[in-house]
Amino acid sequence: MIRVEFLGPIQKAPLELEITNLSELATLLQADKELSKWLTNCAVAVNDTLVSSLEVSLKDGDKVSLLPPVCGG
Amino acid sequence: MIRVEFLGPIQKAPLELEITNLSELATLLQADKELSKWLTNCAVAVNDTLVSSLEVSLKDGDKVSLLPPVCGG
Amino acid sequence: MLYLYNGALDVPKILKEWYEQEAASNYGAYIPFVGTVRSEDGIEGLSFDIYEPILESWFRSWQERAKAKGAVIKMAHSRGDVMLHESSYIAAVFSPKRRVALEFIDTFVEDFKTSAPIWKYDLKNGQRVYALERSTAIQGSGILANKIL
Amino acid sequence: MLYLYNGALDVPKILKEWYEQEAASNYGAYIPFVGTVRSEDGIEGLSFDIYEPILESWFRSWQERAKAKGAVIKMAHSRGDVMLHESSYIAAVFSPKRRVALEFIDTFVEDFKTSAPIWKYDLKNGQRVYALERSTAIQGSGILANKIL
Repeated sequence: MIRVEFLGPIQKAPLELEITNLSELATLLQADKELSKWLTNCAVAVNDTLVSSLEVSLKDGDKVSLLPPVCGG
Repeated sequence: MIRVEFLGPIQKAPLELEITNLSELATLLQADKELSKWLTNCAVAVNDTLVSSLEVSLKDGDKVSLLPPVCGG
Repeated sequence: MLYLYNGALDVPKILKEWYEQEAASNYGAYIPFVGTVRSEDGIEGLSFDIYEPILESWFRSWQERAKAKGAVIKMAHSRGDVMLHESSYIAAVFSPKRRVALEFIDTFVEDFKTSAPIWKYDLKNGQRVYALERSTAIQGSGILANKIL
Repeated sequence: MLYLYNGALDVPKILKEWYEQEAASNYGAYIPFVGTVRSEDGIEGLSFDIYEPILESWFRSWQERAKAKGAVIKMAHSRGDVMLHESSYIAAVFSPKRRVALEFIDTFVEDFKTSAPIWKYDLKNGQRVYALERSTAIQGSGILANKIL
Protein backbone atom coordinates (compact mmCIF):
# COMPACT_ATOMS: atom_id res chain seq x y z
CA MET A 1 0.00 0.00 0.00
CA ILE A 2 1.22 3.50 -0.93
CA ARG A 3 0.06 6.52 1.06
CA VAL A 4 -0.45 9.74 -0.94
CA GLU A 5 -0.61 13.01 1.00
CA PHE A 6 -1.72 16.43 -0.22
CA LEU A 7 0.11 19.24 1.57
CA GLY A 8 -0.68 22.86 2.41
CA PRO A 9 -3.70 24.35 0.66
CA ILE A 10 -4.81 21.22 -1.24
CA GLN A 11 -8.00 20.29 0.56
CA LYS A 12 -7.97 16.57 0.05
CA ALA A 13 -7.71 13.63 2.45
CA PRO A 14 -4.77 11.23 2.03
CA LEU A 15 -5.20 8.27 -0.34
CA GLU A 16 -4.10 4.65 0.20
CA LEU A 17 -3.32 3.17 -3.20
CA GLU A 18 -2.07 -0.12 -4.63
CA ILE A 19 0.39 1.24 -7.19
CA THR A 20 4.00 0.39 -8.06
CA ASN A 21 5.31 3.58 -9.61
CA LEU A 22 4.68 7.32 -10.04
CA SER A 23 3.39 6.95 -13.59
CA GLU A 24 0.46 4.96 -12.28
CA LEU A 25 -0.17 7.68 -9.71
CA ALA A 26 -0.08 10.34 -12.47
CA THR A 27 -2.68 8.43 -14.47
CA LEU A 28 -4.97 8.13 -11.45
CA LEU A 29 -4.65 11.76 -10.33
CA GLN A 30 -5.08 13.17 -13.83
CA ALA A 31 -8.53 11.53 -13.85
CA ASP A 32 -9.51 13.48 -10.72
CA LYS A 33 -11.14 16.71 -11.97
CA GLU A 34 -10.69 18.52 -8.66
CA LEU A 35 -7.00 17.66 -8.41
CA SER A 36 -5.91 18.15 -11.99
CA LYS A 37 -5.53 21.95 -11.59
CA TRP A 38 -2.87 21.31 -8.92
CA LEU A 39 -0.80 18.80 -10.88
CA THR A 40 1.00 21.28 -13.18
CA ASN A 41 2.46 23.23 -10.26
CA CYS A 42 2.96 20.58 -7.57
CA ALA A 43 6.32 19.12 -6.65
CA VAL A 44 6.47 15.45 -5.64
CA ALA A 45 8.34 13.83 -2.77
CA VAL A 46 8.77 10.12 -2.13
CA ASN A 47 9.44 9.38 1.53
CA ASP A 48 10.14 13.10 2.05
CA THR A 49 12.74 13.35 -0.72
CA LEU A 50 11.83 15.48 -3.74
CA VAL A 51 11.93 13.62 -7.06
CA SER A 52 12.35 15.12 -10.51
CA SER A 53 10.89 12.46 -12.79
CA LEU A 54 8.20 9.80 -12.88
CA GLU A 55 10.84 7.07 -13.29
CA VAL A 56 10.54 6.12 -9.64
CA SER A 57 9.26 2.76 -8.47
CA LEU A 58 7.30 2.48 -5.26
CA LYS A 59 7.23 -0.28 -2.69
CA ASP A 60 4.77 -1.16 0.02
CA GLY A 61 4.81 1.42 2.81
CA ASP A 62 6.18 4.28 0.71
CA LYS A 63 4.76 7.76 1.18
CA VAL A 64 4.21 10.16 -1.72
CA SER A 65 3.62 13.86 -0.98
CA LEU A 66 2.32 16.57 -3.30
CA LEU A 67 3.71 20.04 -2.55
CA PRO A 68 1.88 23.00 -4.13
CA PRO A 69 3.61 26.40 -4.72
CA VAL A 70 5.33 27.74 -1.61
CA CYS A 71 5.74 31.15 -0.01
CA GLY A 72 7.51 31.20 3.33
CA GLY A 73 8.69 34.30 5.13
CA MET B 1 44.88 81.89 8.33
CA ILE B 2 44.22 78.30 7.22
CA ARG B 3 44.11 75.51 9.77
CA VAL B 4 45.47 72.13 8.63
CA GLU B 5 44.49 69.07 10.69
CA PHE B 6 45.97 65.57 10.53
CA LEU B 7 43.40 62.91 11.38
CA GLY B 8 43.53 59.42 12.84
CA PRO B 9 46.96 57.83 13.05
CA ILE B 10 48.98 60.78 11.70
CA GLN B 11 50.85 61.94 14.78
CA LYS B 12 51.17 65.60 13.98
CA ALA B 13 49.82 68.73 15.63
CA PRO B 14 47.60 71.04 13.53
CA LEU B 15 49.27 73.76 11.48
CA GLU B 16 48.17 77.38 11.01
CA LEU B 17 49.31 78.51 7.57
CA GLU B 18 49.09 81.64 5.42
CA ILE B 19 48.24 79.97 2.10
CA THR B 20 45.63 80.67 -0.58
CA ASN B 21 45.19 77.31 -2.28
CA LEU B 22 45.84 73.56 -1.97
CA SER B 23 48.79 73.61 -4.38
CA GLU B 24 50.69 75.79 -1.93
CA LEU B 25 49.81 73.33 0.82
CA ALA B 26 51.08 70.43 -1.32
CA THR B 27 54.40 72.20 -1.86
CA LEU B 28 54.78 72.84 1.87
CA LEU B 29 53.85 69.34 3.00
CA GLN B 30 55.98 67.59 0.36
CA ALA B 31 58.97 69.29 1.95
CA ASP B 32 58.15 67.68 5.32
CA LYS B 33 60.10 64.40 5.42
CA GLU B 34 57.95 62.89 8.15
CA LEU B 35 54.67 63.69 6.38
CA SER B 36 55.59 62.84 2.83
CA LYS B 37 54.92 59.10 3.33
CA TRP B 38 51.28 59.91 4.16
CA LEU B 39 50.60 62.17 1.20
CA THR B 40 50.15 59.45 -1.43
CA ASN B 41 47.34 57.75 0.46
CA CYS B 42 45.62 60.63 2.26
CA ALA B 43 42.32 62.11 1.15
CA VAL B 44 41.79 65.84 1.60
CA ALA B 45 38.75 67.68 2.92
CA VAL B 46 38.17 71.43 2.92
CA ASN B 47 35.71 72.50 5.62
CA ASP B 48 34.74 68.83 6.04
CA THR B 49 33.93 68.26 2.37
CA LEU B 50 36.21 65.89 0.45
CA VAL B 51 37.90 67.41 -2.59
CA SER B 52 39.27 65.57 -5.59
CA SER B 53 41.78 68.04 -7.04
CA LEU B 54 44.20 70.74 -5.98
CA GLU B 55 42.22 73.35 -7.94
CA VAL B 56 40.64 74.65 -4.76
CA SER B 57 41.23 78.14 -3.43
CA LEU B 58 41.30 78.75 0.30
CA LYS B 59 40.11 81.76 2.27
CA ASP B 60 40.83 82.97 5.77
CA GLY B 61 39.28 80.62 8.37
CA ASP B 62 39.12 77.57 6.12
CA LYS B 63 39.98 74.17 7.58
CA VAL B 64 41.87 71.53 5.61
CA SER B 65 41.88 67.93 6.90
CA LEU B 66 44.10 65.03 5.84
CA LEU B 67 42.41 61.62 6.08
CA PRO B 68 44.70 58.59 5.96
CA PRO B 69 43.43 55.10 4.87
CA VAL B 70 40.30 54.04 6.76
CA CYS B 71 39.04 50.80 8.25
CA GLY B 72 35.79 51.00 10.18
CA GLY B 73 33.80 48.06 11.40
CA MET C 1 19.40 25.61 14.53
CA LEU C 2 15.95 25.50 12.93
CA TYR C 3 13.34 26.88 15.31
CA LEU C 4 9.60 26.69 14.65
CA TYR C 5 7.16 28.64 16.81
CA ASN C 6 3.39 28.79 17.03
CA GLY C 7 2.40 32.37 16.13
CA ALA C 8 4.57 35.48 15.90
CA LEU C 9 8.30 35.47 16.66
CA ASP C 10 9.80 37.34 19.60
CA VAL C 11 12.42 39.01 17.41
CA PRO C 12 14.55 40.81 20.04
CA LYS C 13 14.71 37.64 22.14
CA ILE C 14 15.73 35.41 19.23
CA LEU C 15 18.32 37.88 17.89
CA LYS C 16 19.79 38.10 21.40
CA GLU C 17 19.86 34.33 21.95
CA TRP C 18 21.57 33.67 18.62
CA TYR C 19 24.11 36.45 19.24
CA GLU C 20 24.91 34.99 22.65
CA GLN C 21 25.09 31.41 21.31
CA GLU C 22 27.94 32.45 19.00
CA ALA C 23 29.53 35.07 21.25
CA ALA C 24 32.74 33.08 21.68
CA SER C 25 32.81 31.37 18.26
CA ASN C 26 35.09 34.03 16.73
CA TYR C 27 32.74 35.00 13.90
CA GLY C 28 33.35 38.54 12.68
CA ALA C 29 30.00 39.00 10.93
CA TYR C 30 26.42 38.27 12.07
CA ILE C 31 23.65 39.10 9.60
CA PRO C 32 20.04 38.39 10.53
CA PHE C 33 17.20 38.85 8.06
CA VAL C 34 13.86 39.58 9.73
CA GLY C 35 10.58 39.28 7.81
CA THR C 36 7.58 41.19 9.15
CA VAL C 37 3.92 41.10 8.06
CA ARG C 38 3.05 44.23 6.06
CA SER C 39 -0.32 45.92 5.81
CA GLU C 40 -1.30 45.35 2.18
CA ASP C 41 -4.58 44.71 0.35
CA GLY C 42 -6.57 45.01 3.56
CA ILE C 43 -5.20 41.84 5.17
CA GLU C 44 -5.44 41.37 8.94
CA GLY C 45 -2.44 39.07 9.02
CA LEU C 46 -0.90 35.99 7.46
CA SER C 47 -1.06 32.33 8.36
CA PHE C 48 1.45 29.58 7.61
CA ASP C 49 1.46 25.82 7.12
CA ILE C 50 4.83 24.06 7.32
CA TYR C 51 5.74 20.58 6.18
CA GLU C 52 8.47 19.89 8.68
CA PRO C 53 10.19 16.73 7.36
CA ILE C 54 11.17 18.37 4.06
CA LEU C 55 11.85 21.75 5.68
CA GLU C 56 14.33 19.98 7.96
CA SER C 57 16.15 18.18 5.14
CA TRP C 58 16.22 21.37 3.05
CA PHE C 59 17.66 23.25 6.05
CA ARG C 60 20.25 20.53 6.72
CA SER C 61 21.54 20.88 3.16
CA TRP C 62 22.00 24.61 3.80
CA GLN C 63 23.79 23.93 7.09
CA GLU C 64 26.26 21.84 5.10
CA ARG C 65 26.72 24.59 2.51
CA ALA C 66 27.34 27.04 5.36
CA LYS C 67 29.81 24.72 7.05
CA ALA C 68 31.77 24.36 3.79
CA LYS C 69 32.27 28.14 3.88
CA GLY C 70 33.19 28.23 7.57
CA ALA C 71 29.80 29.78 8.37
CA VAL C 72 26.74 28.95 10.46
CA ILE C 73 23.09 29.43 9.50
CA LYS C 74 20.11 29.69 11.85
CA MET C 75 16.44 30.05 11.02
CA ALA C 76 13.18 30.65 12.87
CA HIS C 77 9.68 30.57 11.38
CA SER C 78 6.11 30.84 12.59
CA ARG C 79 3.37 28.24 12.31
CA GLY C 80 -0.22 29.46 12.17
CA ASP C 81 -1.37 33.07 12.43
CA VAL C 82 0.89 36.13 12.51
CA MET C 83 -0.83 39.50 12.61
CA LEU C 84 0.09 42.86 11.02
CA HIS C 85 3.49 44.26 12.02
CA GLU C 86 4.43 41.00 13.76
CA SER C 87 7.33 38.95 12.42
CA SER C 88 7.14 35.43 11.02
CA TYR C 89 10.65 34.74 9.78
CA ILE C 90 14.26 35.19 10.86
CA ALA C 91 17.30 33.77 9.10
CA ALA C 92 20.83 34.58 10.22
CA VAL C 93 24.34 33.86 9.03
CA PHE C 94 27.51 33.99 11.11
CA SER C 95 30.88 33.88 9.35
CA PRO C 96 34.47 34.86 10.03
CA LYS C 97 34.48 37.55 7.30
CA ARG C 98 31.82 39.83 5.93
CA ARG C 99 31.77 38.86 2.21
CA VAL C 100 30.75 35.26 2.89
CA ALA C 101 27.99 36.39 5.24
CA LEU C 102 26.64 39.08 2.89
CA GLU C 103 26.48 36.69 -0.04
CA PHE C 104 25.18 33.74 1.98
CA ILE C 105 22.23 35.54 3.55
CA ASP C 106 21.12 36.69 0.10
CA THR C 107 21.29 33.29 -1.59
CA PHE C 108 19.79 31.57 1.46
CA VAL C 109 16.79 33.90 1.68
CA GLU C 110 16.13 33.66 -2.06
CA ASP C 111 16.27 29.86 -2.04
CA PHE C 112 14.08 29.81 1.06
CA LYS C 113 11.42 31.79 -0.82
CA THR C 114 11.28 29.32 -3.71
CA SER C 115 12.08 25.99 -2.02
CA ALA C 116 11.09 25.85 1.65
CA PRO C 117 7.85 23.82 2.06
CA ILE C 118 5.83 26.58 3.71
CA TRP C 119 2.42 27.79 2.53
CA LYS C 120 1.13 31.29 3.12
CA TYR C 121 -2.48 32.37 3.58
CA ASP C 122 -3.94 35.87 3.79
CA LEU C 123 -6.20 36.48 6.79
CA LYS C 124 -8.95 38.67 5.38
CA ASN C 125 -12.56 39.14 6.46
CA GLY C 126 -12.16 36.21 8.83
CA GLN C 127 -11.12 33.90 5.97
CA ARG C 128 -7.80 32.08 5.41
CA VAL C 129 -7.04 32.46 1.70
CA TYR C 130 -4.09 30.67 0.06
CA ALA C 131 -1.71 33.28 -1.43
CA LEU C 132 -1.34 31.42 -4.73
CA GLU C 133 -0.39 34.46 -6.81
CA ARG C 134 2.58 35.25 -4.51
CA SER C 135 3.73 31.61 -4.31
CA THR C 136 6.38 29.82 -6.35
CA ALA C 137 6.22 26.28 -7.68
CA ILE C 138 9.13 24.26 -6.28
CA GLN C 139 11.75 23.39 -8.91
CA GLY C 140 10.76 20.19 -10.72
CA SER C 141 7.05 20.74 -10.17
CA GLY C 142 4.52 19.42 -12.66
CA ILE C 143 5.79 15.89 -13.29
CA LEU C 144 2.42 14.39 -12.32
CA ALA C 145 0.80 16.39 -15.15
CA ASN C 146 3.04 14.64 -17.72
CA LYS C 147 1.16 12.73 -20.40
CA ILE C 148 1.59 9.01 -19.69
CA LEU C 149 2.19 7.03 -22.92
CA MET D 1 19.99 57.27 13.05
CA LEU D 2 23.78 57.37 13.47
CA TYR D 3 24.74 56.29 16.97
CA LEU D 4 28.30 56.52 18.32
CA TYR D 5 29.22 54.85 21.60
CA ASN D 6 32.34 54.81 23.74
CA GLY D 7 33.53 51.19 23.84
CA ALA D 8 31.72 48.01 22.81
CA LEU D 9 28.14 48.00 21.53
CA ASP D 10 25.27 46.38 23.45
CA VAL D 11 24.13 44.45 20.37
CA PRO D 12 20.90 42.85 21.71
CA LYS D 13 19.76 46.20 23.10
CA ILE D 14 20.44 48.11 19.88
CA LEU D 15 18.84 45.46 17.65
CA LYS D 16 15.77 45.54 19.90
CA GLU D 17 15.54 49.33 19.97
CA TRP D 18 15.81 49.62 16.20
CA TYR D 19 13.23 46.85 15.67
CA GLU D 20 10.83 48.62 18.02
CA GLN D 21 11.46 52.03 16.45
CA GLU D 22 10.18 50.74 13.12
CA ALA D 23 7.59 48.28 14.47
CA ALA D 24 4.67 50.23 13.00
CA SER D 25 6.41 51.59 9.87
CA ASN D 26 5.18 48.74 7.65
CA TYR D 27 8.62 47.57 6.54
CA GLY D 28 8.64 43.91 5.54
CA ALA D 29 12.40 43.38 5.82
CA TYR D 30 14.91 44.32 8.56
CA ILE D 31 18.52 43.31 7.95
CA PRO D 32 21.16 44.21 10.53
CA PHE D 33 24.85 43.60 9.95
CA VAL D 34 26.84 43.11 13.17
CA GLY D 35 30.64 43.33 13.19
CA THR D 36 32.48 41.62 16.05
CA VAL D 37 36.17 41.69 16.99
CA ARG D 38 37.84 38.41 16.04
CA SER D 39 40.83 36.80 17.70
CA GLU D 40 43.55 37.03 15.07
CA ASP D 41 47.31 37.59 15.15
CA GLY D 42 47.34 37.66 18.94
CA ILE D 43 45.44 40.92 19.30
CA GLU D 44 43.73 41.74 22.59
CA GLY D 45 41.18 43.97 20.89
CA LEU D 46 40.75 46.85 18.49
CA SER D 47 40.52 50.57 18.98
CA PHE D 48 38.82 53.17 16.80
CA ASP D 49 39.18 56.86 16.01
CA ILE D 50 36.25 58.54 14.28
CA TYR D 51 36.15 61.89 12.51
CA GLU D 52 32.54 62.74 13.17
CA PRO D 53 31.84 65.72 10.86
CA ILE D 54 32.66 63.74 7.71
CA LEU D 55 31.12 60.52 9.05
CA GLU D 56 27.89 62.43 9.54
CA SER D 57 27.83 63.91 6.05
CA TRP D 58 28.75 60.54 4.51
CA PHE D 59 25.92 58.92 6.50
CA ARG D 60 23.43 61.63 5.48
CA SER D 61 24.15 60.89 1.83
CA TRP D 62 23.31 57.23 2.49
CA GLN D 63 20.11 58.18 4.30
CA GLU D 64 19.07 60.02 1.14
CA ARG D 65 19.94 57.01 -1.03
CA ALA D 66 17.87 54.82 1.30
CA LYS D 67 14.94 57.23 1.24
CA ALA D 68 14.96 57.22 -2.58
CA LYS D 69 14.39 53.47 -2.40
CA GLY D 70 11.69 53.70 0.29
CA ALA D 71 14.13 52.32 2.85
CA VAL D 72 15.71 53.42 6.13
CA ILE D 73 19.32 52.96 7.24
CA LYS D 74 20.65 53.00 10.81
CA MET D 75 24.20 52.65 12.03
CA ALA D 76 26.04 52.31 15.34
CA HIS D 77 29.81 52.35 15.86
CA SER D 78 32.23 52.27 18.76
CA ARG D 79 34.79 54.91 19.68
CA GLY D 80 37.91 53.78 21.54
CA ASP D 81 38.66 50.25 22.69
CA VAL D 82 36.61 47.14 21.88
CA MET D 83 37.93 43.84 23.17
CA LEU D 84 37.88 40.32 21.65
CA HIS D 85 34.39 38.95 20.89
CA GLU D 86 32.81 42.32 21.58
CA SER D 87 31.05 44.17 18.76
CA SER D 88 32.04 47.54 17.32
CA TYR D 89 29.69 48.03 14.38
CA ILE D 90 26.03 47.58 13.49
CA ALA D 91 24.37 48.74 10.29
CA ALA D 92 20.74 47.95 9.51
CA VAL D 93 18.37 48.46 6.63
CA PHE D 94 14.58 48.44 6.77
CA SER D 95 12.60 48.31 3.53
CA PRO D 96 9.15 47.30 2.34
CA LYS D 97 10.47 44.37 0.26
CA ARG D 98 13.41 42.04 0.69
CA ARG D 99 15.38 42.66 -2.54
CA VAL D 100 16.00 46.33 -1.78
CA ALA D 101 17.13 45.49 1.77
CA LEU D 102 19.42 42.63 0.71
CA GLU D 103 21.13 44.74 -1.94
CA PHE D 104 21.26 47.89 0.18
CA ILE D 105 22.95 46.33 3.20
CA ASP D 106 25.65 44.88 0.95
CA THR D 107 26.46 48.11 -0.92
CA PHE D 108 26.22 50.14 2.29
CA VAL D 109 28.62 47.92 4.25
CA GLU D 110 31.13 47.82 1.38
CA ASP D 111 31.10 51.61 0.96
CA PHE D 112 31.37 52.00 4.74
CA LYS D 113 34.57 49.92 4.68
CA THR D 114 36.26 52.11 2.06
CA SER D 115 34.78 55.56 2.78
CA ALA D 116 33.75 56.08 6.40
CA PRO D 117 36.37 58.20 8.22
CA ILE D 118 37.17 55.68 10.94
CA TRP D 119 40.66 54.45 11.80
CA LYS D 120 41.36 51.07 13.30
CA TYR D 121 44.18 50.12 15.65
CA ASP D 122 45.23 46.69 16.91
CA LEU D 123 45.61 46.43 20.69
CA LYS D 124 48.62 44.19 21.11
CA ASN D 125 51.16 43.90 23.92
CA GLY D 126 49.68 47.04 25.46
CA GLN D 127 50.34 49.03 22.28
CA ARG D 128 47.82 50.72 19.93
CA VAL D 129 49.07 49.95 16.40
CA TYR D 130 47.44 51.51 13.32
CA ALA D 131 46.09 48.70 11.07
CA LEU D 132 47.53 50.22 7.90
CA GLU D 133 47.70 46.97 5.93
CA ARG D 134 43.95 46.35 6.42
CA SER D 135 42.97 49.95 5.68
CA THR D 136 41.80 51.46 2.39
CA ALA D 137 42.72 54.87 0.99
CA ILE D 138 39.56 56.96 0.50
CA GLN D 139 38.71 57.50 -3.17
CA GLY D 140 40.56 60.54 -4.50
CA SER D 141 43.46 60.14 -2.06
CA GLY D 142 46.94 61.27 -3.01
CA ILE D 143 46.30 64.69 -4.52
CA LEU D 144 48.71 66.35 -2.10
CA ALA D 145 51.50 64.14 -3.50
CA ASN D 146 50.98 65.58 -7.02
CA LYS D 147 54.02 67.28 -8.49
CA ILE D 148 53.44 71.05 -8.45
CA LEU D 149 54.64 72.69 -11.68
